[in-house]
Amino acid sequence: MVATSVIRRILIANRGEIALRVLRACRELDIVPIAVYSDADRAAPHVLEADEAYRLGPAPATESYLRGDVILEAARRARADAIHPGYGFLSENAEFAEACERAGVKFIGPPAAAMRMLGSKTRARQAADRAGMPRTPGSVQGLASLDEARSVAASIGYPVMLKAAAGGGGKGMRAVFSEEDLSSAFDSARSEAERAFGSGEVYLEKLIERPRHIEIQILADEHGHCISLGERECSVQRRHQKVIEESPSAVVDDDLRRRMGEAAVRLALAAGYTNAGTVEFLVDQNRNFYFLEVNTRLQVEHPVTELVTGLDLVHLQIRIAEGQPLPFAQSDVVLRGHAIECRVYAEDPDNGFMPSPGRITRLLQPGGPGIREDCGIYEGWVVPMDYDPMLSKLVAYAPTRDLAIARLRRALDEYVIGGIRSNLGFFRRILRDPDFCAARIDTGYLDRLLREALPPPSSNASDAAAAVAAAVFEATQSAAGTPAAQPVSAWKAAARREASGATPHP
Amino acid sequence: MVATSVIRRILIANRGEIALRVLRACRELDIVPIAVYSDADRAAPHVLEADEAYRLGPAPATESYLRGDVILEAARRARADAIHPGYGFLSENAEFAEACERAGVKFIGPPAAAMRMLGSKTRARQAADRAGMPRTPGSVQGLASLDEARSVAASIGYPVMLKAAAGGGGKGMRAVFSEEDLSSAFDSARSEAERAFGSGEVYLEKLIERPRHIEIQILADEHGHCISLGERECSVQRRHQKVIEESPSAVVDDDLRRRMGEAAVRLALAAGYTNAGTVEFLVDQNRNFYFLEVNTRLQVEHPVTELVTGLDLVHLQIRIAEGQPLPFAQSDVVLRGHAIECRVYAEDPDNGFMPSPGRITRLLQPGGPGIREDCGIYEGWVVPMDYDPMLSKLVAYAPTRDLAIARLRRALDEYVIGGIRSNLGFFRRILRDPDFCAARIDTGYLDRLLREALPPPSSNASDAAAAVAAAVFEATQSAAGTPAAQPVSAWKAAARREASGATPHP
Amino acid sequence: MKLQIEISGRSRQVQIDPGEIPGVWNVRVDGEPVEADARLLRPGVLSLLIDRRSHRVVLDGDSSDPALYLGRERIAYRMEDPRSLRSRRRPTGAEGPAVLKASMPGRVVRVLVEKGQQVAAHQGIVVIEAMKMQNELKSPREGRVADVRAVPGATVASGEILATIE
Amino acid sequence: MKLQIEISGRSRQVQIDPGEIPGVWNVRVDGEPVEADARLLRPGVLSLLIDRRSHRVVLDGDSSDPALYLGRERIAYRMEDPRSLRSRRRPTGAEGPAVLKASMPGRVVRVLVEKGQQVAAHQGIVVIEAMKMQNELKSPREGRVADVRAVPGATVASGEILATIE
Repeated sequence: MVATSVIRRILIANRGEIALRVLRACRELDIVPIAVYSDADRAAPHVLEADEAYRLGPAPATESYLRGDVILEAARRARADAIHPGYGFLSENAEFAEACERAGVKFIGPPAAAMRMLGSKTRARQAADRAGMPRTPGSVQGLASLDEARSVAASIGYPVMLKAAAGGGGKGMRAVFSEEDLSSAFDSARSEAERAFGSGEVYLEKLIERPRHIEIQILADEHGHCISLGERECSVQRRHQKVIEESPSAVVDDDLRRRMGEAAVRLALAAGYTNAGTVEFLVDQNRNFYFLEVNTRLQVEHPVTELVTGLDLVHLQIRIAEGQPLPFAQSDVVLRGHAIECRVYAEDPDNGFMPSPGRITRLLQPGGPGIREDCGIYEGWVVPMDYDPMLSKLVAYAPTRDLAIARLRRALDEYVIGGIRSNLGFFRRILRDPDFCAARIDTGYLDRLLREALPPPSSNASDAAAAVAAAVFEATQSAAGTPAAQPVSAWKAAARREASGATPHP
Repeated sequence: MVATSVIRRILIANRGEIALRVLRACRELDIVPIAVYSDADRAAPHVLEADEAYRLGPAPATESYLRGDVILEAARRARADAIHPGYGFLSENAEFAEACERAGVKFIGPPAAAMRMLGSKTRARQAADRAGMPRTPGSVQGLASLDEARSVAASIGYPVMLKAAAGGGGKGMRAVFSEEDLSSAFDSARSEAERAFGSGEVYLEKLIERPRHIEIQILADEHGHCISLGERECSVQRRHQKVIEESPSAVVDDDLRRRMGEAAVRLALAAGYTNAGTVEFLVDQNRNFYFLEVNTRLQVEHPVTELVTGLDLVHLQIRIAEGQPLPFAQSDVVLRGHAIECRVYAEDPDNGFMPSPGRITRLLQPGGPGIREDCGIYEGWVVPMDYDPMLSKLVAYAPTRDLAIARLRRALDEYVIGGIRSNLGFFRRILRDPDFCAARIDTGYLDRLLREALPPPSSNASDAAAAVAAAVFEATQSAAGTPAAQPVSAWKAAARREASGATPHP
Repeated sequence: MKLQIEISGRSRQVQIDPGEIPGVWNVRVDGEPVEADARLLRPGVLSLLIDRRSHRVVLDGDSSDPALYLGRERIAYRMEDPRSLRSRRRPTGAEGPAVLKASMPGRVVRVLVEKGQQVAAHQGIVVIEAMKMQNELKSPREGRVADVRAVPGATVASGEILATIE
Repeated sequence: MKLQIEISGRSRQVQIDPGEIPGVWNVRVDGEPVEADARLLRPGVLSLLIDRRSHRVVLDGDSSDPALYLGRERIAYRMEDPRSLRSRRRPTGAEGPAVLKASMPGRVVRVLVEKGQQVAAHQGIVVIEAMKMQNELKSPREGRVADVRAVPGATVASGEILATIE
């Protein structure tokens, strides 16, 4: 038996919306939430809302949120019982998980051994084979040479996909459609993987045409129970990065859901996995599914699963980490309704999706029925340039997919983020696209949409109303003695202050 | 058969959070939402978010939101197909419903005849008898004289309750514990009813001791189908006004829910009721239920039902008004999880719950998992003194009642409304009260709590932190040349502007 | 700068000066040094770290009645000008004329007395209404109505003087 | 007051004067009268009613690049000073020196050229990074590096000049 031990103080080793997400779960369970922050994040919302906050170091992640030793020192000073890593940063770092255990602090996630087995894509493919899971044809080990790549590709047939074993985010990935392209693709995939992950190990698999990316959420306690919580459809991607996620998937019926769920649970049990995790699959046009990889942590897109199952995954993560058994069985898990999530980023879709850090001068947030926002910003916050561009996750829940889309459109229309550019308008476009609305999506869907011509710009009537509005701003504000807009870009001013060694907030 | 006719434009004959609630439902169903406003509400959020907006008249409700003729004229000019009355104002006015039908505008609510039958409490008691529903012993008609009151009271036994037939909000209501008190109670109840409702008709019923107020939500289409959507527990009341509502109730099991639901449906069908409605009951300490009254409209507290059923009542109201049949059957209605709602008011619990209109100088709103806010305010909005003090409805949803309470506490702690006083702190107190947490509540619960001593004020450590914070505000703002707080109460300034004939917003 | 701040009935002396790092202040409360790192997020909203404890502070009230929210808790305070401590005005006692102030912002519905009229203690003087609630303001003592400022239909602010009884 | 506002490539003349009712303006757009009722809810946020159509307007951008959100739609505009119309600066053409501007706010990661160096068109000049995305800025044309202002590690604003090629 596993001993249970109550967790009273959790250090949250993350920032942004996920740090707030975990912080809220702590409050709800009467656990003291402890924040850590870099110099860029002193005024960040997760610091504002925490009970205690510890400085880690300068802005770059390598000097702050990736410094496991500094984080453990903060945990010691804060007398934290446990560390929640969120996603990204140290969340899939087996060495850090081990260091936590050595320091007597519970790491809220799977054991380091399970993380190692499933964290490498080639080792995970081997584990999938042992668990009798379908996977794409191809190698289950790193390719030693171009010759080996040639022979594997020839045996499974083109097109094939080269992938980095340590990969993520589409880095070190190349689609190869014929043998003559293999050599250069092999070299570039290897060097990109080497640069991005410190390991040039690549493997090769059959390319599934127009696949859907569908993943299964699992939860495993430390008593050998593991259950699956339905699927998430994550096919709407840009450059292999998820943009919109939903649950359930339009192509997954009860039978397929059961089979994918059972396969995921089998793999997790075989790997000695505990806590929350996600098994990702590709699903082809004939609804065959193929194992893709495992994410050994909470996912960005976990809210859609929470909305359709009615459960709270972070609560359950914490209870599992305390050694408690899962409080329900597989048969208790029922999906109801439909949930869709948008990842709201500080990026400019009209300018090649360039990052758009800077001060949020104005923020109007959506609300009302069926809207959940997991937000990491506030009006006045200067979004730092040092971390990923995620601002917020906007999620809609409704009885049906059509109504969830309608609700999300409504919420997006209420939402205004001023001062920086965001991808809100891009979501409005996707959510009005006939293919998306009919769930005719696969992992190439969004790139195809982006090649289409943009919808026409503003109408003449809008332009006239805008002219009147601009005139009113000018008239009221010149009367008040201040110019219509801030005299200098808030961002520029902030950047200058930072460049001169001062912090963005006086 | 009822002909269906698509609704494309809805005039929302209301203001505040409910106007926004209906407006959002319109957007989600691709219906054009049209707002109306009084002079006090030109800058109100429901005007800001609508597609079109029509002025009704001066601030007093009798000159604006209660002017059915002016509203119908606006509907005509706006080419509205339908009018949604929200709650309050004209929502239970049978003459207005009839005037709408005459004008060829669909009134989204029950037919005038059903409204009339169920709107009067005495007639509703007669209807309940015909439908074979349990009700409290007592009269089913207005009392003609004190003698009649004496004889009814004698036959059912003291204590008894005098109530106004046209009543609501606790007006014209008197508990009478012995015959000697009956005479003065009879006179004062009659005159209060006369003043409040223009009708002095009162009736008398057996007083149920420590009752719970539990109500059943029903939905009836125009094809003769009626279903019930579980119960709401509304026992937490101050002066007969609901303060907190939840679903499900801790004392209602499946059998009681089924029996109360069947009784409510029977009454609705007997009255020819259509659209959304609520049948209110008292439940005594032995879980016997007694018919109380019917609310022939959408209730303030409908969100808790939406959260546990996963349905959208306003969507369904509109579909029913279009003549569509209910899209599901009674057996499809399943309650999942627990929802609790707080009615956030502009009132000062530390000063006898005095109203607190004025400018909202600062607004920090809660969010994240399981939180729904139906809000009618924004930062900068001047809450007018002319209407009820409701600012927002904060609702938490979670798998269990305990977690819903914990979540609501968490959300209340995130919530700051600055510039005016609100009852947020009062909710924090209730949600930490052992009796509330154990669901030991009845309609007298809150008055008992209010007689208890207040919890101790701020600690020494808080005071020191507050002193530092005050000093920082002073130091930063005197440096910037502006005083720490606004030089004059924003409210006072607004009030002066208004007194001088100008509108609160320049 | 040196400030005298009254909180919960107790006066505290706060010495506050900007530190070397912007946002970090040198603070002494009643002579005791306090490590305070305070960032203004936007006007009236402060993130305050004191010895690693994090506080969200929101300014409330106005200069005549200042308060702040420290997390969820509302704390009223009074900034005392050390030079004018002695000249602080006392609240009007029973000896002088008694003033009747509006207990809430609202609209005057009825004025129940006239200037010069003799009134009893607790006699109704003015009825004001706000948010569907009527509130009858009663005379604090027996006396003569020296002045009635309330005018039916007029808007009044909370604390505004409606009548004087002498 | 009379304003010249450029929107969607078209210049409009707007005459705007306060009306009798506060918030109601007398407006003419290109000479045509428009019934406009505009209330400032807080700085930069406007409720605008034009002929009973309701618009939520939020000011965005800054004075060098003004824009507003009309509902969900972002509309850039330019306030033209009628007196300075003729003196408007033209964008730098191909004839003069070409400037290389930052395409996003970020940090300079690498500078790939030196002052005085000869470069080809599309040759990489500077790499900037923000939010985990690196962006290599390339020379707009063949020429000589006249000036390099970018310094590795420095923070740059969007549109800031990083180098000049002549």
